[in-house]
Amino acid sequence: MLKWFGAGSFRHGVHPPEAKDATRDLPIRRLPFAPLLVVPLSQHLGRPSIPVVREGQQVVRGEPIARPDGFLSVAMHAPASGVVKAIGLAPGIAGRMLPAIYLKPLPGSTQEVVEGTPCPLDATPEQIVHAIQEAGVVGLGGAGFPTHAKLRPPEGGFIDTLIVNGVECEPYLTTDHRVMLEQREDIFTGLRFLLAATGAARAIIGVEENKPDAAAHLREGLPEKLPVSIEVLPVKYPQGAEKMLIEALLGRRVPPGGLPASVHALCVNVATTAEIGRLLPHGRGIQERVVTITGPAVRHKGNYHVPIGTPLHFLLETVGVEDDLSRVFLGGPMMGSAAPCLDVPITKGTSGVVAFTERESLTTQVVEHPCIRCGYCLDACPMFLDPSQLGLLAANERHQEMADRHHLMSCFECGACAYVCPSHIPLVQRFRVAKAALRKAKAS
Amino acid sequence: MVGPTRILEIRTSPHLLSGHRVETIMFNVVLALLPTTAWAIWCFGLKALLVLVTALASCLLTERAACAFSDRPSSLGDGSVAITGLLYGLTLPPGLPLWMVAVGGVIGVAMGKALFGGLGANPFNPALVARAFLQAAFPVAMTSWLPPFGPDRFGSLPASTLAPPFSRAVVDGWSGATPLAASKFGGELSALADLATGAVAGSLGETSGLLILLGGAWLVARHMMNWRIPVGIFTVVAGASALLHFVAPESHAPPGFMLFSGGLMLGAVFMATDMVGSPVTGAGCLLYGALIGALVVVIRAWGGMPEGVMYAILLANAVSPHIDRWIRPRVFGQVAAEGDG
Amino acid sequence: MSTPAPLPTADPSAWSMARALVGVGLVCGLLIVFVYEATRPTIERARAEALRRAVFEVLPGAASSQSFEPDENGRYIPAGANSSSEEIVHAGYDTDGRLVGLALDAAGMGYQDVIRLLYGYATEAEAIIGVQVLESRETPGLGDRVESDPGFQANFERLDVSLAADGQTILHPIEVVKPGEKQHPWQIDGLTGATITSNAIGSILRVSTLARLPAIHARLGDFEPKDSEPGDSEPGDSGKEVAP
Amino acid sequence: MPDQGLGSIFLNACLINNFVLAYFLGLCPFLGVSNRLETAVRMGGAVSFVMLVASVCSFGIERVLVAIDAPYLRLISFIVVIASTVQLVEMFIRKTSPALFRSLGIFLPLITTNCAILGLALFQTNKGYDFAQSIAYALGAGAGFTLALVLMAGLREKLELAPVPDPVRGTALALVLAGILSMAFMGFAGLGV
Amino acid sequence: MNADEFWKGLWRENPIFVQVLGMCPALAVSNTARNALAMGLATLFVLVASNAVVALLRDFVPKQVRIATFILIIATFVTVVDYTIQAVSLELHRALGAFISLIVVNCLILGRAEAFASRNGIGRSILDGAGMGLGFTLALFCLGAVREILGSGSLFGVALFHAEFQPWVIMLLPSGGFFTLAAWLMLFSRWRAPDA
Repeated sequence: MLKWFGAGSFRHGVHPPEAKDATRDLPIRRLPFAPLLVVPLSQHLGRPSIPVVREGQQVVRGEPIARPDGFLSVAMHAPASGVVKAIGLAPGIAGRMLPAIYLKPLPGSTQEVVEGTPCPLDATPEQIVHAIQEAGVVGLGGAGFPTHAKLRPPEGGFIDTLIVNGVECEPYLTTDHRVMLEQREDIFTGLRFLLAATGAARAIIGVEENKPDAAAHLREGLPEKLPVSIEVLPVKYPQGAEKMLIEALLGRRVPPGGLPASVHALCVNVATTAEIGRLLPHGRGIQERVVTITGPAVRHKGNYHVPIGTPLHFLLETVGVEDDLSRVFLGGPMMGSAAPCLDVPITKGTSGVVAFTERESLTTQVVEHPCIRCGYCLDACPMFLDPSQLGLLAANERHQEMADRHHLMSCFECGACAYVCPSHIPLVQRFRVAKAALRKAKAS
Repeated sequence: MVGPTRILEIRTSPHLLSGHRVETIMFNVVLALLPTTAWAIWCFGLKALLVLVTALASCLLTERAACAFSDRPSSLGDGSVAITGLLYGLTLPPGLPLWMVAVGGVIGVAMGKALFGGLGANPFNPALVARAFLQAAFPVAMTSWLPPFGPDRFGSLPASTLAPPFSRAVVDGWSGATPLAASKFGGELSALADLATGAVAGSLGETSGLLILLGGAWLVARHMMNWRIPVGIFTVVAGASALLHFVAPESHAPPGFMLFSGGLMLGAVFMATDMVGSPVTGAGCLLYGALIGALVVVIRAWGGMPEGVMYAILLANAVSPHIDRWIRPRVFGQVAAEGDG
Repeated sequence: MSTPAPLPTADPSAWSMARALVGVGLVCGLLIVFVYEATRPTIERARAEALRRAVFEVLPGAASSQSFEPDENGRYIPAGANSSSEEIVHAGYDTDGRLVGLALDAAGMGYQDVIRLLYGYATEAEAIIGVQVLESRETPGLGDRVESDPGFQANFERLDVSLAADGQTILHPIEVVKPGEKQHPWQIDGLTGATITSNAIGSILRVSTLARLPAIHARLGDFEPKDSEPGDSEPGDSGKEVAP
Repeated sequence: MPDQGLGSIFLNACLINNFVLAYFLGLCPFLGVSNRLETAVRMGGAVSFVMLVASVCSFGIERVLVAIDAPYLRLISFIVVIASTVQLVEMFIRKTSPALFRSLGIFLPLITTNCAILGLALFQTNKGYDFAQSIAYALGAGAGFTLALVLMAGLREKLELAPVPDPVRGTALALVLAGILSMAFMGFAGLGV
Repeated sequence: MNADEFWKGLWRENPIFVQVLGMCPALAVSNTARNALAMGLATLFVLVASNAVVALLRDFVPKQVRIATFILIIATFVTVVDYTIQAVSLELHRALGAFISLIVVNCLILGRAEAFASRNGIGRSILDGAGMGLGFTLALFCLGAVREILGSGSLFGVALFHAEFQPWVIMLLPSGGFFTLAAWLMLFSRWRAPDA
């Protein structure tokens, strides 16, 4: 029982099938450039970046092609050497058209990356934060929050612990797993930058116990003077969520609506950390990321370095998919979104591509039943909400009541409730609709 | 091959579902009820079979008709009505006229469920609504008990079973008292072993406590039943009756008797745990169970009726929205002092 | 009373308000008193008749009755018409003017609500010889069978309530047994399916007989038709009435 | 009248012969304000309070009427005295405690002509309760009314989210719920024999 | 349309089935058709009489004391009815019990006095009272008939079925009253659905 409350794990949560075996042991490989890359200008939360290139301009791989628009925004870099074909709209993941830079790689484009001004390890925190922004680093776990924006402790507050999220609780995905195995030194370098930027005294890398090799590998190479420990956590979804991870590792609970900084902690994804360690010493920006491409419909499953902006259809063609492909998810199956079409490009937040065939589709042919108030969702919800009641209220469009009395805004859409719901009620979708309606009502 | 403009099926996350399905849950409840049902038929013979079949059929047909009437797709598939029918049948006395069984089935499903909007909307357990209706409508027939293991129980039927519709039930032969009635009005206690195995007079399903517990254990093991509800009920009933028995042994039965007699087992394990009518939180379920237990003891000890499980559960059903209102999970990270909105 | 108000209703004076209220109140009061006086004789006759019928019902053989109430010395004296004493006793006399028995009120909690009974006590036999339910809200078809069930009513053909030798208490207080298990004359055979109600009736009778019979029995002489001939008084003006 | 214990009278008025569920008294507020738990609680409180006032009043009136031998004025004086007392109480509350007035006061005028109040006055008189018994009866009746109202409000709030068929929605649904509650309350029959 | 004042109460604005007023007496004494009818007629009388008097006095009574006067008038007529029923049949009086007195607080009567009679002439008020009263009586009878037929197997005390008929006791109990009224309300809302 003690383990439930202390460091170990958070309460509630679910245990979806992990389905990581197919790719966990496959080293990261490189994917070729697509004939046309589509780099959306808004791959992060916040203001879209502002293009600094013209149509027809030639760019070199790694060269900045867009600059941040304000603090809550990051720079973009050319994922390949080539010509800017157009700056226009491209299909985004939510089905909407978003501004993007169309880049046609040159036929002989190499993997060579141009270097910028390196950021030294002994730079001031402000310099590091700025460098991270200029490197275009956003949370690679999927949320896409500009990393530099959360490094500064709040006014009057402080951060004592830096948490590196190597949990990767989403089923199917092995991106972070491979990064931990293959980019250990980058992670430690990144950690040094982050510790310097935040002023945190120590760092903890949290790894779920289904990745013992990663934990052991990190431990072995741990530099002596780095105040970093590696904690192995039991497997549970959604342990990768900031608040859950902080509770699991520190036993601190972030209050509703609060940030991790309010409990003096900061969470950074392990892949993001590695990327910082990889880019900053060379003054580079993000041009590619590690993506797990897997799922029953994929022939050559694996972990790939994928250039940002690679359209889904090219990616799937390259790895080969079954003919009866029916659904593709960007990110994991729990929190990722379904791709509306195969024109959608890989962005910085895309940690995985999971493709299903019609046969294997996990949620097709489900009939929605009325809520029978079984309470499974209450036992699943890591935020201790009452999804059952929220779902009923949502169905009756009582959105205000959901927010006022049932803490709708604490829901971070992990999907644990809908996962366990025996009535197959699309709870998360209803909550999203409700939140959108509330935002709209508030705005008007 | 993969075309760039291919439109895919869109659905919001999560894209994985656990194996839980309403149908599976309901199927398992039926499965858990089977030993009790089989034992009831073995104890009471042909009449029990007929009562159960009639109960099931009337409930299923009513649900089908209600669906047709309100232009809903048939909801027979979700299996919840089958449970209602089976549970309802198990609460009836073995010799009840079949026409009354059918009336109760129609009332239970129509009034206890369809009127409120079907599955998930019924605030009360439909099987108990049906039984309470019958108890109020035909009190004599509902309290005429036949002993188990009667001679020739598979070859003959009591006259009451086949009473023509709307006619009085002729109670023929021996009409036994249930152990509870015998204890309450006659001061006699049945042997615990008889109670546990079911060799006593009573409703079809209130005979064997052990088989009911077995079914309950199956459901608990499969996470398809909230164990807190029966535990709450058993704890309070055992505790309160132990206290009463200690204070006044001559007028109050010992806890073992209280637990295994009457409909307590069936009610606690299968009726009170009906997910729709019970609270959703763990603490709420414990409280709900405790409330049922307390009501059962109060009604049994001081009320006019020998048995109070049915009323206790119906009353607790009515209280359960309040329990859900008062006991809500405290949202993650909220400090206790802040209180609950 | 229908004179329209001369003042505009928009600005009523206190006077017009008072006039309206007092006027209406006065007329209403008059109407009520008138109806009350007009119907009172009929109602009282009907009430007396109902009571008498009940008394005759529980005292088979009685042809006339008179109500008594105890005075401050415990002596039973003929009761006034509007006496509401709870200790009231109705004596029943046969055609020859001999005391048949006494009818007593009793009440107690039943299954649903208070049950009110009238029971006939045969003074010589020292037994209850009839019970009539005056008021009950028992479950129709179940608890209310105590009024109609012939088997149950048979209990009260002669229910022994004889006093103990010292005259201070009942020798065998009334008890209710399970249906079909009556063995002694002081036992009541319970009613199948209406255990609570039959228990309640038994308990009401037991409590009432224990409490009242010893005292009444000690003063039996008060009820003997002394100087006044039974059956000669006017109906309605006292508790004493004639058989039709 | 038998000397019924005060507890027994309370239980009887509260559970066994619940004013709403067994006597159908006070159905208008029962059906009218049982949509929301909050109003239901406040209404229950207001009714209980007026019941207490009415009980005391009618006990006094009955004594007066017996003394002047005018039973025919019972009904008219009950209603007038209860109505005016409640009016006075309302004014008093408005003056002394605006908060209490806001929570209970707005219901008071509605309640004066409520059958549960007059019913209580008439029943306690018919049963011939003494002063303490009358108070117990009024408290029980008030508690029972509040209980029924609160249970009903909980059920109705829950059913607001359910797909109740249209012809049933509204009063008919409330009546069905009341009927089932009434059946459930039958379980209390015989308590305190 | 004078006739309309009368007919509306029977159907379109039926006090019980449509306006859902005066339910306490409707449910409490409708366990037999006879009681229901007696209660209905008593209410009808009070309604007509109070409507007539209120209409008569409508210019005489100032606004401030209107309700008080109405209650006085209604209470008077109820007392009259109470004693009349007692004189006619003690048994009926016992069956109806306190619910006769409770006619005073039947919202229907005060409602009609306030909403109609205090604004209309005596003729129209009487018609309105009669219509509403008959509608109330009709509804009460509908309830009482169903409850008595099922609950006792008889109508007006006359047995309708064979001797072996099993009465549905619940119909005589409070819960049966609730259910029967609910059923009638549902029926009515279905019947009226096309109008709405």
